[in-house]
Amino acid sequence: MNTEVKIAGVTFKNPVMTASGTFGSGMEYSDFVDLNRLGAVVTKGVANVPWEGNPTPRVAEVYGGMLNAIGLQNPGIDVFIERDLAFLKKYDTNVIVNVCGKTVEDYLEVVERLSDTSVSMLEINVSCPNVKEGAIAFGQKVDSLYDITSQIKKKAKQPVIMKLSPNVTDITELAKAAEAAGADALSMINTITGMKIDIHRKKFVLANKTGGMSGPAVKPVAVRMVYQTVQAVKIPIIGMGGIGSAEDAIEFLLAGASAVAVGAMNFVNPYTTVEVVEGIEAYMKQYGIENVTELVGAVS
Amino acid sequence: MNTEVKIAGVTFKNPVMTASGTFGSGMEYSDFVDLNRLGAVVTKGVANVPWEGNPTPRVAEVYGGMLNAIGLQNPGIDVFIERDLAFLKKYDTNVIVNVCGKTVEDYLEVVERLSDTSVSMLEINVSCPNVKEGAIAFGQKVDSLYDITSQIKKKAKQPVIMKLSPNVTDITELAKAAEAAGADALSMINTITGMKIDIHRKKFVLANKTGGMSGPAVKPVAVRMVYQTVQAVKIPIIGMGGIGSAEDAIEFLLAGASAVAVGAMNFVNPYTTVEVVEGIEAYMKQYGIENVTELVGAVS
Amino acid sequence: MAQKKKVTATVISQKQIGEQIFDLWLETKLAKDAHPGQFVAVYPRGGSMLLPRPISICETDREKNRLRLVYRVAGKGTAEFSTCKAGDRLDILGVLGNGFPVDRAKGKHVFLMGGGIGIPPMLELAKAIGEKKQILLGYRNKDLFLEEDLAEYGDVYVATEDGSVGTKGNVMDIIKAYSLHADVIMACGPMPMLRAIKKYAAENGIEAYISLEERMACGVGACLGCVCRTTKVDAHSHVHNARICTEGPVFEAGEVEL
Amino acid sequence: MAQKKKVTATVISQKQIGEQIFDLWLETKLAKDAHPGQFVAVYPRGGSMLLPRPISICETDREKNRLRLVYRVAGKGTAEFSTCKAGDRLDILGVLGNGFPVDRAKGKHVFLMGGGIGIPPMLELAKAIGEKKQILLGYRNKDLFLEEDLAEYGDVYVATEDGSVGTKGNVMDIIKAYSLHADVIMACGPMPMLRAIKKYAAENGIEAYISLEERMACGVGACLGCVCRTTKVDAHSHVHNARICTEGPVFEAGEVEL
Ligand SMILES: Cc1cc2nc3c(=O)[nH]c(=O)nc-3n(C[C@H](O)[C@H](O)[C@H](O)COP(=O)(O)OP(=O)(O)OC[C@H]3O[C@@H](n4cnc5c(N)ncnc54)[C@H](O)[C@@H]3O)c2cc1C
Ligand SMILES: Cc1cc2nc3c(=O)[nH]c(=O)nc-3n(C[C@H](O)[C@H](O)[C@H](O)COP(=O)(O)OP(=O)(O)OC[C@H]3O[C@@H](n4cnc5c(N)ncnc54)[C@H](O)[C@@H]3O)c2cc1C
Ligand SMILES: Cc1cc2nc3c(=O)[nH]c(=O)nc-3n(C[C@H](O)[C@H](O)[C@H](O)COP(=O)(O)O)c2cc1C
Ligand SMILES: Cc1cc2nc3c(=O)[nH]c(=O)nc-3n(C[C@H](O)[C@H](O)[C@H](O)COP(=O)(O)O)c2cc1C
Ligand code: FES
Ligand code: FES
Repeated sequence: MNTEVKIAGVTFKNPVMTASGTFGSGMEYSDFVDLNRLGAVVTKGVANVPWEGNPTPRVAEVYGGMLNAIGLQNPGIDVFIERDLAFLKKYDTNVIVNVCGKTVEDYLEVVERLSDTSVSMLEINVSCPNVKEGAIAFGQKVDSLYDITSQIKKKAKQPVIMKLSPNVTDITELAKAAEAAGADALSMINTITGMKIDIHRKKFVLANKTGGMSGPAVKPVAVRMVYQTVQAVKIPIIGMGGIGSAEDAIEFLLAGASAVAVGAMNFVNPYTTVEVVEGIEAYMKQYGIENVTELVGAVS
Repeated sequence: MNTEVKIAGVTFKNPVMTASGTFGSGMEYSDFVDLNRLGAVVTKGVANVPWEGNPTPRVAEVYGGMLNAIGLQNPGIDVFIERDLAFLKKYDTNVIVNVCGKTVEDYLEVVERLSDTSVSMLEINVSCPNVKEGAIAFGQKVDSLYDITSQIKKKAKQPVIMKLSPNVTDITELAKAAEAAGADALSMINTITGMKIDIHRKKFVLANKTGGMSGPAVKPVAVRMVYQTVQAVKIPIIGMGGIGSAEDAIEFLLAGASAVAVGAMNFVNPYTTVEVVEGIEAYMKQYGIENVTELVGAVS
Repeated sequence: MAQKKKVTATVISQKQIGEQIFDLWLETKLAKDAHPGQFVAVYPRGGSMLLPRPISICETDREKNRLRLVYRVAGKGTAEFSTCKAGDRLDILGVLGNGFPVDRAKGKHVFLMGGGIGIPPMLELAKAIGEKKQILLGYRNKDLFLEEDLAEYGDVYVATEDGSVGTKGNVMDIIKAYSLHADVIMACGPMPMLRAIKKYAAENGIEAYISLEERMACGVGACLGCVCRTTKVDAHSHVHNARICTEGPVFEAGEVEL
Repeated sequence: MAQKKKVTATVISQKQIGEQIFDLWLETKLAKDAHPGQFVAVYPRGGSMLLPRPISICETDREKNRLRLVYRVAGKGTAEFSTCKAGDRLDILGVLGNGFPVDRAKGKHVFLMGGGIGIPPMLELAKAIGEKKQILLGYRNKDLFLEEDLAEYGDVYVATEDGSVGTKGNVMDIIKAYSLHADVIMACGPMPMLRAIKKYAAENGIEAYISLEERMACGVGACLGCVCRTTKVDAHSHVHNARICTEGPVFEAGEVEL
């Protein structure tokens, strides 16, 4: 049985990754999960300089999921390389760094700083709904997405994953723009913008008013977008949105995702990632599937 | 205590309606609910001629909600007026007719046929994701939405509600176009396009592949869109998406909706609509609120 | 027809009577309104599953206000039901749909045909039909259920797919094997079986009533989720679709396309 | 620090000990690792609520592997917990956070100050601190809880907002009323109380440790949901934010902005 997948020339021992921002730098979950078991650890978004993020409350529970408005708090690329990358190097897994910025230059600076590190891929976050500048502004318009993608591709030494926002009319248009600009892969979906109001205090529950929704509640939207995008582009897709079990992960693979990531469900069950790896193996065994790649896009 | 609201000159005894397509023509739930207790009954979408709808399976359960791909099956405007409107006339409640079509002419024909009936308002469905022609095609582009809205406004004898799709990058752009074209009110949200795959059969669960997601899982997205749109337009908004309790309904009112509609949760609890009416009254009593309109947009 | 209601029923007893097959007795006033072939919809508890699961009425005890449901664990909802113990409470919606036309059996020679998890509704039906009747049951293997209950009300014939008990094959093979004849058929079971019955009934000029299944949301005719194709324009929908939850689940075989 | 785990605990007993206040004993191996001021996160059952609820450790019985949680019903999750009966199972994540620095009490005169639902963690803390200590408790009204348990470990002073028992007012009013003095304060309670303590400690040169609350998602430092503002750049985050679930929930009052 072979669970290996290849994305943009990078080999992953299995198609299960962590979703950016939900797994810290890996350290936080190493009490629960052997990081060597994962296809990749995708880190929290990192910028050229430290970011404070948004005021609290930053998280809220919603039916079947949660809202977050962390606002990309991060210690900046220097500390990240020195401390977090150093920690992750000890493990036999791919490291994918999620990159954020307020301006194109911010992104480029991070990309360049990472060029001589051992990270396997870069994931460019142009889809965070929780910061005013940058991020989602780049990810909702075809032109600006094309532009930032091609600029990053010029500098990047590692393959580039563009992380797409679901808060768009037609995600395939954005996907095609990223592909045309040279993106090596896509990841989707980032969070869907939502809001929660405390009816007794008549106040927004989040200090930021809106937050990004994730968790099982968004899975059908994510699966649909992955499926639609697979029909529209040739580059591989990393699927995420509500994955909490091997069944969920397999749904994304069948829809056409080459790999998957576990996000908010880590908070619900810190063992989720490894359970997904084991569950995919069990499913392959049950149905006599030799290569996990046979599942990719196999829905009909 | 006064629960009356006014929308485009029409008076509703309370702000609680049914969401189109989830309450049949009212008859189906009259075993459970006294229709006289409702602000309005909003009927299933009706076209100029009978529509067969999509093949089955047409519905699927998802985490905290459901997908539907009914495809606007309806008996056509003649039977609708003769049978369904005749039934609804017996009740002391407003009737809002949801109108669908494949071409602008289809819509106009239905609008004209309803002009000499007693219906209180028309709700124009330009946001159904489950039919290939018409519907959502009109609702995702500013130009076509403007166009269809102004053509309908020219013929309509009753106030016109444009029902907006959440499957867009910026719902306020669409809302502004509808307002500019003369819409009297907006309703939102219609369903969010989703997909479910049966991993054991490797098949789409719905015959239509995709379906519209609704239920509690979509509420945060709906509340956010209502809030954003209230900031962008002056016309009143009817809010819906996942409402299953008075608490949910009040969240929409606080976000700025002038009225609310109960959709998929009717299927979960057929008494929901009346329980929402009673729950809003209880909340008003608890907090000493005289007029339900005081709640509208009162979040801060 | 009795008014539909959503009520909270109390579990009287539950036992496993086959591989993944459970036998559940509920106490609820709905029992009084239930007719053979009708169904109730049972709500899962806990919030991630919202829609009620349609389950046919297997048997009623009107005096004690009891309803018997026999079901197979097919997914998460039924798996959850299978954990219920005496005293637990379950919300149910009912009574739904139109049952079998028991009257049509008057003075006729009747087959009741049940395949797999289509067998349960045959029990209440067998009790309701006074006529002499032959009860044809199809199972996968020797893991039979309800055949003893049914034997009290007619002559039971069993077929198993693997041939481990009775006739090898399905209910149609029983007809052949024993050269049985009927004027009226009432049946519930998997689609291939219903297709075979429809064909057999048409070819032999037999009146046949079959119970259909489809994914449901509302269960009460409002959502138009659960339709089947009809041969003629349906009186309610005005298209070639009838709602299984409302016009069905039992249809005259000739009325529907399978 | 002990390894964090998600485990299934068994409910030993639960009783209501005040208006909306519940006293829950769980059996779990986590009890062995628990220190005063640390917390566990309790998962609601059923699928609509997913995130675990942080609850402070009120008391441990290490020999019997038991953990005591005392909580107020504040919403849907805690309402659900309050229905648990002996034998039920609850998933919990723990042990989380850094507790009170018990060592800092050595040879010092200590106040333990608890307000409302901030009182529970004071019990395990009172047991852990050998020194003579004064325990200042603030309640809304005469509906007291845990004050008898606490009285075994120190001198208990009570304040109530409505004045129905003890000093009228809050824990700060007790200090005034009895002219009490301390070298070290350890406290948990509502934000206004913590602000008052921070100010009082700063003005009087007292070392103060306070336990903070914030909405949490992961509970283990991964999501950055639960931060508080710090006066200096935090060593982990490299900005003026510290994670309450990981660097806290207990902070030296001077380190944080309230
Ligand atoms: C009129 C009618 C009567 C029925 N009577 C019985 C009975 O007496 N005994 C019995 O064991 N089963 C019966 N079924 C089938 C039963 O409804 C399904 O097995 C059950 O809904 C599966 O639910 P689940 O949550 O376990 O499966 P899941 O697959 O997890 O369910 C997901 C969704 O699909 C729906 N669904 C799945 N399978 C079916 C199906 N076959 N038919 C309709 N909806 C389905 C569920 O209701 C739910 O909404 C009947 C179905 C219908 C329509
Ligand atoms: C470190 C820490 C220790 C705590 N110790 C105790 C204790 O010993 N006893 C006790 O009664 N309460 C304690 N709380 C508060 C307790 O966590 C909340 O009352 C509880 O989470 C409310 O959950 P709910 O589902 O009932 O309320 P809901 O309002 O329905 O919860 C919705 C969401 O908001 C979160 N939330 C709501 N209120 C709070 C809050 N005050 N703090 C953090 N998250 C909140 C919930 O965890 C949940 O994710 C503690 C909080 C923290 C952070
Ligand atoms: C608390 C939190 C923080 C997140 N931070 C980031 C981030 O820094 N960069 C990013 O690209 N996505 C971020 N995301 C989005 C996730 O990586 C993922 O795309 C999304 O949550 C959907 O997956 P899920 O439903 O499994 O959580 C964050 C999500 C959560 C819940
Ligand atoms: C089964 C079903 C059928 C629907 N049919 C229509 C329709 O005919 N016209 C329309 O405008 N919206 C239709 N809708 C959308 C609802 O009116 C509503 O906008 C949506 O479901 C969100 O509300 P909810 O989450 O409360 O269901 C339908 C929804 C469902 C679930
Ligand atoms: S299930 Fe809704 S119409 Fe039948
Ligand atoms: S709750 Fe996630 S960092 Fe504290």
